[in-house]
Amino acid sequence: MNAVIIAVVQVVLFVFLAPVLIGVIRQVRATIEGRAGVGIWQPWRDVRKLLAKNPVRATDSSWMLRAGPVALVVSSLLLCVLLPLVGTIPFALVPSDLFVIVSVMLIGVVALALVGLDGGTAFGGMGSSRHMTVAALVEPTLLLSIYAFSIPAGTSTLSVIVETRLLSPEVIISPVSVLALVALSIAIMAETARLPIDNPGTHLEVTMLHEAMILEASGRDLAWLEVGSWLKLAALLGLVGNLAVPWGVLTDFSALGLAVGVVSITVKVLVLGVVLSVGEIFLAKVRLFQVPELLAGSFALAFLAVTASYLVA
Amino acid sequence: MFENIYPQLIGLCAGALLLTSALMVWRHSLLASIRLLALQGIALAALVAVIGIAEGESELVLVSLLILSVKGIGLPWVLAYQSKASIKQIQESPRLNPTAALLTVTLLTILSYVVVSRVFGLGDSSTGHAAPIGLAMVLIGFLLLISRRRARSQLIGFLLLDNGIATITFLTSGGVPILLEFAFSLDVLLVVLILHVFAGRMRTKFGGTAVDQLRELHD
Amino acid sequence: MSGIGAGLLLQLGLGALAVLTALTAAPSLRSRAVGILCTLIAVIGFLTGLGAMLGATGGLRISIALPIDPLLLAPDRLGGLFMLIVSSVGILVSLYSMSSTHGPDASRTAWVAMPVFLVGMQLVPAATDSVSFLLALEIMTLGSTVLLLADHASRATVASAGIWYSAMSQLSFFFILAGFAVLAAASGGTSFTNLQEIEPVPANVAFVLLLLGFGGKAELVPLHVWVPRVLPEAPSHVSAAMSGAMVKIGVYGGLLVSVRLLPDGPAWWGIAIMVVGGASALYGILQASVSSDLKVLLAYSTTENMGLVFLALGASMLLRGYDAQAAADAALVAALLLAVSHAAFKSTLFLGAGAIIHATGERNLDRLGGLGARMPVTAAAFGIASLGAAAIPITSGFVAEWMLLQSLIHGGRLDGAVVSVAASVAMPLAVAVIALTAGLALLTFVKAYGIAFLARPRSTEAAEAHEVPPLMQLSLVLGALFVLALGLLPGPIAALVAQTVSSNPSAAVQSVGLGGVSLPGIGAVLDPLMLVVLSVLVAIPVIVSIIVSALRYPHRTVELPWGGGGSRARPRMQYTATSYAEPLVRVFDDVLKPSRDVQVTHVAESRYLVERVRVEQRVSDVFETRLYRPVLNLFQRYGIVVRHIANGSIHRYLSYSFVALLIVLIVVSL
Amino acid sequence: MSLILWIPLVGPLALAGLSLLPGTFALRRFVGVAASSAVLIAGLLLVSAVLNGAVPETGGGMLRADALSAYMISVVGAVGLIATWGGLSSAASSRTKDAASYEALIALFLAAMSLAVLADSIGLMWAAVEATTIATAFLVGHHRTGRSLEAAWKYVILGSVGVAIALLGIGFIYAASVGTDTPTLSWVQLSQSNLGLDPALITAGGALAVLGFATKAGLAPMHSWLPDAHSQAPAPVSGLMSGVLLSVALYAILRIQSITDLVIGPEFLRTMLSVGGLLSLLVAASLLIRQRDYKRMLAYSSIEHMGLMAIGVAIGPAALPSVLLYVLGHGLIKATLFVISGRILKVEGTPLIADVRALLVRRPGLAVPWLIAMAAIVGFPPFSIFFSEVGIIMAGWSVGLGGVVGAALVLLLVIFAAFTRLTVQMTLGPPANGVGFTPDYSAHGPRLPIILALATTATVAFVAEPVGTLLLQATAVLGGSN
Repeated sequence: MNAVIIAVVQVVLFVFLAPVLIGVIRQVRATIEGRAGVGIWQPWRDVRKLLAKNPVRATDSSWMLRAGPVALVVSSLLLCVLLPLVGTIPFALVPSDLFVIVSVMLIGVVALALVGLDGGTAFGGMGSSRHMTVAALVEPTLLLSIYAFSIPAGTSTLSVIVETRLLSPEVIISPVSVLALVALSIAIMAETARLPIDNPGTHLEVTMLHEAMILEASGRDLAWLEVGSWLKLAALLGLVGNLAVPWGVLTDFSALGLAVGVVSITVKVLVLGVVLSVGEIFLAKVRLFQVPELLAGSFALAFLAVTASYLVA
Repeated sequence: MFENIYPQLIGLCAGALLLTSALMVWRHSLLASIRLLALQGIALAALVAVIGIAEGESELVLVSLLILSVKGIGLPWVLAYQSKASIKQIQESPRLNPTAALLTVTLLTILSYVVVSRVFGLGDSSTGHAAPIGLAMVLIGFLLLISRRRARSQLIGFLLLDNGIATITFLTSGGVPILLEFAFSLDVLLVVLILHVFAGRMRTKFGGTAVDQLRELHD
Repeated sequence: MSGIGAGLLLQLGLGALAVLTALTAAPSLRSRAVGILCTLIAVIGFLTGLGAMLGATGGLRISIALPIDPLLLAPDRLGGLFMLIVSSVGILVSLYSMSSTHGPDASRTAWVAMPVFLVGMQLVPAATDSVSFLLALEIMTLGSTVLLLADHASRATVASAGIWYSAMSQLSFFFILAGFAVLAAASGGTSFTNLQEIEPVPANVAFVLLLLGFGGKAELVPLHVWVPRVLPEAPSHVSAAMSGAMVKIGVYGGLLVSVRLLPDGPAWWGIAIMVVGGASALYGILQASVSSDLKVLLAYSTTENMGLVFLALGASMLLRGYDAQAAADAALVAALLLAVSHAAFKSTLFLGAGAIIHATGERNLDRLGGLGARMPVTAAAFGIASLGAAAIPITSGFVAEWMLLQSLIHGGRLDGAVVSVAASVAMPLAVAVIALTAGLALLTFVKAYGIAFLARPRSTEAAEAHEVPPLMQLSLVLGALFVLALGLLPGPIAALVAQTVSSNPSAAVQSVGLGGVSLPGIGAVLDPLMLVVLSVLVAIPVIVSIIVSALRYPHRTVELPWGGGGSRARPRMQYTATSYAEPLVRVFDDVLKPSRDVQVTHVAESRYLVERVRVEQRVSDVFETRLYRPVLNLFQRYGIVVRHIANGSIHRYLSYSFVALLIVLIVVSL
Repeated sequence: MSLILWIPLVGPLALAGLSLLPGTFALRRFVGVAASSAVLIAGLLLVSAVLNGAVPETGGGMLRADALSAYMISVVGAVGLIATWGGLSSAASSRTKDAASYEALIALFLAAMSLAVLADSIGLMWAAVEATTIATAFLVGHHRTGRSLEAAWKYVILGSVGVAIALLGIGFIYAASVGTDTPTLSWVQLSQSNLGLDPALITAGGALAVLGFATKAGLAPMHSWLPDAHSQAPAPVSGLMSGVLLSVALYAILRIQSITDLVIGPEFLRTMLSVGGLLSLLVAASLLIRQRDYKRMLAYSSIEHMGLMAIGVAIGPAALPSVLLYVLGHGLIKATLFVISGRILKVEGTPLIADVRALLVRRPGLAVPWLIAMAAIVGFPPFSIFFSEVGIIMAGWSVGLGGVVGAALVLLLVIFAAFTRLTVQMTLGPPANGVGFTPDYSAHGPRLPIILALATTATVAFVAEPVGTLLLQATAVLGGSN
């Protein structure tokens, strides 16, 4: 029961939070770059506008163009349900198992890639191809960092991992955990199409990954695609936040704890968002064919983390 | 009286056999080889006869007569069955030059001595001493087969080899049962006849009996 | 006679009947009649296997003229499971082939070979002594070879595929034969049951030989070279049977060795199997991901899946060696689940590819596209099967890989203590390999499905495609349902499967909730149905809002909405499978060694204006070009040189004899 | 009872005489078939007698049929029947003088082989083996072309030289028996354990005899005559030679082995035969890789199989049942293959593999049996060669010849690959001239013998009773206690 409540709270919170996060990121960037910026509510307005348009679809496009966005959104929402963001009380039968979470995330990845292909233009295919390549190369880093996190807790269930870190904070600053966290963050940057892997700002075909796939989408299709990716970013930032700074997360159920949890996760996500956008200003997008090197580096970190945690511990 | 010349007789026959074999390797004229072969047959028959008399087995004497008729007279006659004029010209041009061949002969003879001494042990019996000659003849016959180009020279080699085997069997075991002896001789005779027929066909087909022109069948 | 024995006998009888029917039936009736008989054979095999898997005993004894143990066909639980797998695929394939076969595929020869192939395949897991095992194995090989060659008269490539196939199968057959011979010599009997303790040396020899043999059957690197030639050239229902069922015989062999014949071997056995499996998984999926030929892609992905199975098998052996029993059992069950799910989705995929060929005559993804609208049923089945192959949740593939990963991350340490350095390096590496494999599999099947079924047709054949006949649709749908069922109800299935290998199955896996699976020894739970429920719950508001806005703002359809900015975007300007894999080819350039040639034709007037640019890129199998070709060429050259020993000179021949005589004489006188 | 022993000798001889009589054109072409049927019937009668525990004997102990001889004589009859029946000449062609001598020689050949397996005396057996050379000499040269003449010459020279070596060996063995107080050449007496024969003599004699008979058995390095003779002889003759003549020589080796094993133990001959077998496999493998002539291909396959059998003989009692089963299976299949090859040669007019293409599309009537027989000869089940090979390999490991057997497997793989490649080149693939031909379904000769041969080999391995018992008894005859 408590699990259900927490899940509902998380979903609602993040549906509200995700566009704000994007707004914050863009606004911070604008401010630092010396532009006025459009304010943090602009994403909300965009979504509302897009939902109120008749989508234009190609005659050859199949049901994938309609179903894909829904699948993306659903997978992101599932992330919000499963991840221990506000509280660490999991469902009995679907605990927040990291492998499950990753594969749920992959559903969204696949949906997006197929939508990109369904457009029937060169751009969509290009974006989809690059997107899948990156996703494929990220996979090892992702799973290995999960592995590294799971070792101290003795399980891959995320809520347990967060609780262990809460109970014994020295784990957090152990070199193993730091390595793993860095690796995971790089992986998440890649998964959510942020710099330095992808540049969400431009529509230049040499740089586009994510944007190229949604180029053919319009109206509500586009809206859901955007919302889906925003939710994903927010949820994953929340995860990183709770792994790095687990305090404030709700472990045993109470109304107050719930409130604290909500506030703390909001703060964590937004702070991380600011950090992210500040970081992105100083980063340039790397060439597509240097992405593997980056990912190889993160993979090395993750692998070191795992083996170290065996041989050190 | 016979007992003390018996070893000499054995030695004589054996020596004759070896000598004829070596000469066959040396001489290139077909006619000469055939004559040597006849001599060898006679020597072999004599050897058998000597052993027979010594052992007192009348059966062996019969065998010696058989050998005389087949190896001494029959086969050489068959081989030489052709106008003497044409056969005189036939000169073998062996694949192995005579000196090398004769050296090989000596080596083979030594080898056969070694082998026989190991297998039979150099018993004091004079037959035991003579036995290596048989093996040497076998090997020399083989040498002729390998080194001779003409069909009928190969035939002679084959016969020499066969004589060798006969010599060994007689010297070591006093010959096999008479019935088998007949069978063996018959087989040899037939083989020689067949080869002779083939040699004839060869001459009609290829206009010559040089065996080393038979090179059509290969991989 | 026991039920099992009756079932086996019935299969043999039906097989004979089917052969006779194929020989005598009129061409018009042949496919139907023999197809039905083949389905019957598979059904009987299914029932027999089910019985054996649930623990029914009994069998069939065939005595032969040689004084060795009589052939005994008596499947144990594991054998029953594999009989089940093989015959389920058999059912699908038989149904499909009834209406798919035509022309040379439906020839008398092909239909004679089909039941032989099926029966042979279903009898291998039933064998309980090496001779009958080899017998069934060879019958299977014979049948499949004939089926493969069905189309030899129209394509010259089929014949060479046949040569490769029979040579490689013979290679693995000889390995297996030698391995069994070593075992029989060590244990004094060909029967599997009375194998007593075997001392290390012969055990190691036998293990290596059998691993090589069954690795070859299971398409593992580097014995996989026949796969990319054979599976594409064979008729699609045959490739489905080969990849879905026949390959499992290799897996069964691996399990037979590691579980039944040579349990508790040294640690390096497990590591060796893990290395081979991992290499196969990576190489297979890499080749698959860059391939543009649909059937070649599927063929290589078979190598990948089998690699994962053996990886799991090796991991379980390694863990059992460190008596991390729970993890070991989990890994073993994972291996079995991987095999089962691969049987389901890969046969469906090959049948789907067959449907595509049936509809378009095209195998080359670069000339397909837009089939989703034209062949909806095929598209749905192929899509679900692709999800399974990509190990996406609620499909069979996911559960298996999840279980494998769980066992790996928990195998490294036993109640807090690190079991060994080897394990603590092997496990992370294994996880990394699985992860990369899974990622590339994702890309591969997104490519396969997306390029073939989505977007706009890239050729007129694709544009004029139509849905296949109902019987083929039926088997496609059945296969897809298998995939979903295995994915949604893993609990009961896993529990059932665990019985066949684990002494104490309930400690290894249990079924919880709505068909969910839990690993008590590890403490991991997964309930796909709950996951589905959750996603439906969260999906409802989204769907509702979409419906609402769809009513208010209906969508417009135009020929080309944005065209990526250009108005002249033609279908052939779309991304093709080749271009889709281009980034990967660049990333893995050193492994794949692709051969590119670019032809630029300039306009006559100016060399700065280009008229046409033609790019051709070929990715050949590294092992074939670098390992097999040189050896074969060596043999060819040797074969020419060695002819001189038979140059026709009688003198030379005589001197062979003479030398032999001299040698013998010298030897005896020594 | 003991009169049966005379049937396979007298019957064929009588028929040979008949075919030489003038005015027997109509019947002449059936002489070979009749002769081999006579041998087969006699063989089956002897087998039944042996299975009832009798050991027929006659001719003052010169002729004797224990289990092994009975089995071999039936094999000779069966293979002879397949070869002669399958190669039955047309009525028209049987009017010539050649045809008469041809049939007569075939009958003579059969009689000689029967004598070889029935004789209870090494000497008589040697004479019989030599007689087979004499009988087949003109058969090999039957076509009277230059090539067949060449083949015949090589065959006779190499064959009789080899057999002469065997005679030398037999002489030694006899000498050994003279050394004891009972000079004899009889198997039965020589293979008594308490005879006290001189080991050195038996070693030399056995070695030389085996070397000599290895020539007739087509074992390397004495094999050189075989490919030429088999490729030039008329198809039925090739079938007979490859199918049984080689096996008869192998039978002689088996008998010699049973003598030497008692005196000097198995090791010496085991080494010799293993070397010979491996050499044969090597030669076959090497020359099959780039083989150009399909009859030579079959000949080298015979060398391969004889090599494997020799390894089986080297392994000893554990493998002997497999070897004997092998003799039957290989005989029948190889006879079938040679018969079909003769038909292909007749209709295609070329012995070259490169010139025979897409046979399966153009002439299914020939290609289908050809392919089935090929599958059988490379050892696919259910044909009995599969069981023989498996049995030999397994037995080899159990007696510690793992190295030899392993090497044999490697060579067998090469042979298999080469064989498959050549067969596929001949039969499969699209026809060169595309369309414009009608598939030729006729078998160009009697179908029944081919079907019989294939059916027999496919089923015989599963007939545990009486075949299994017979094989066991035959092994026991050779002092095997398996």
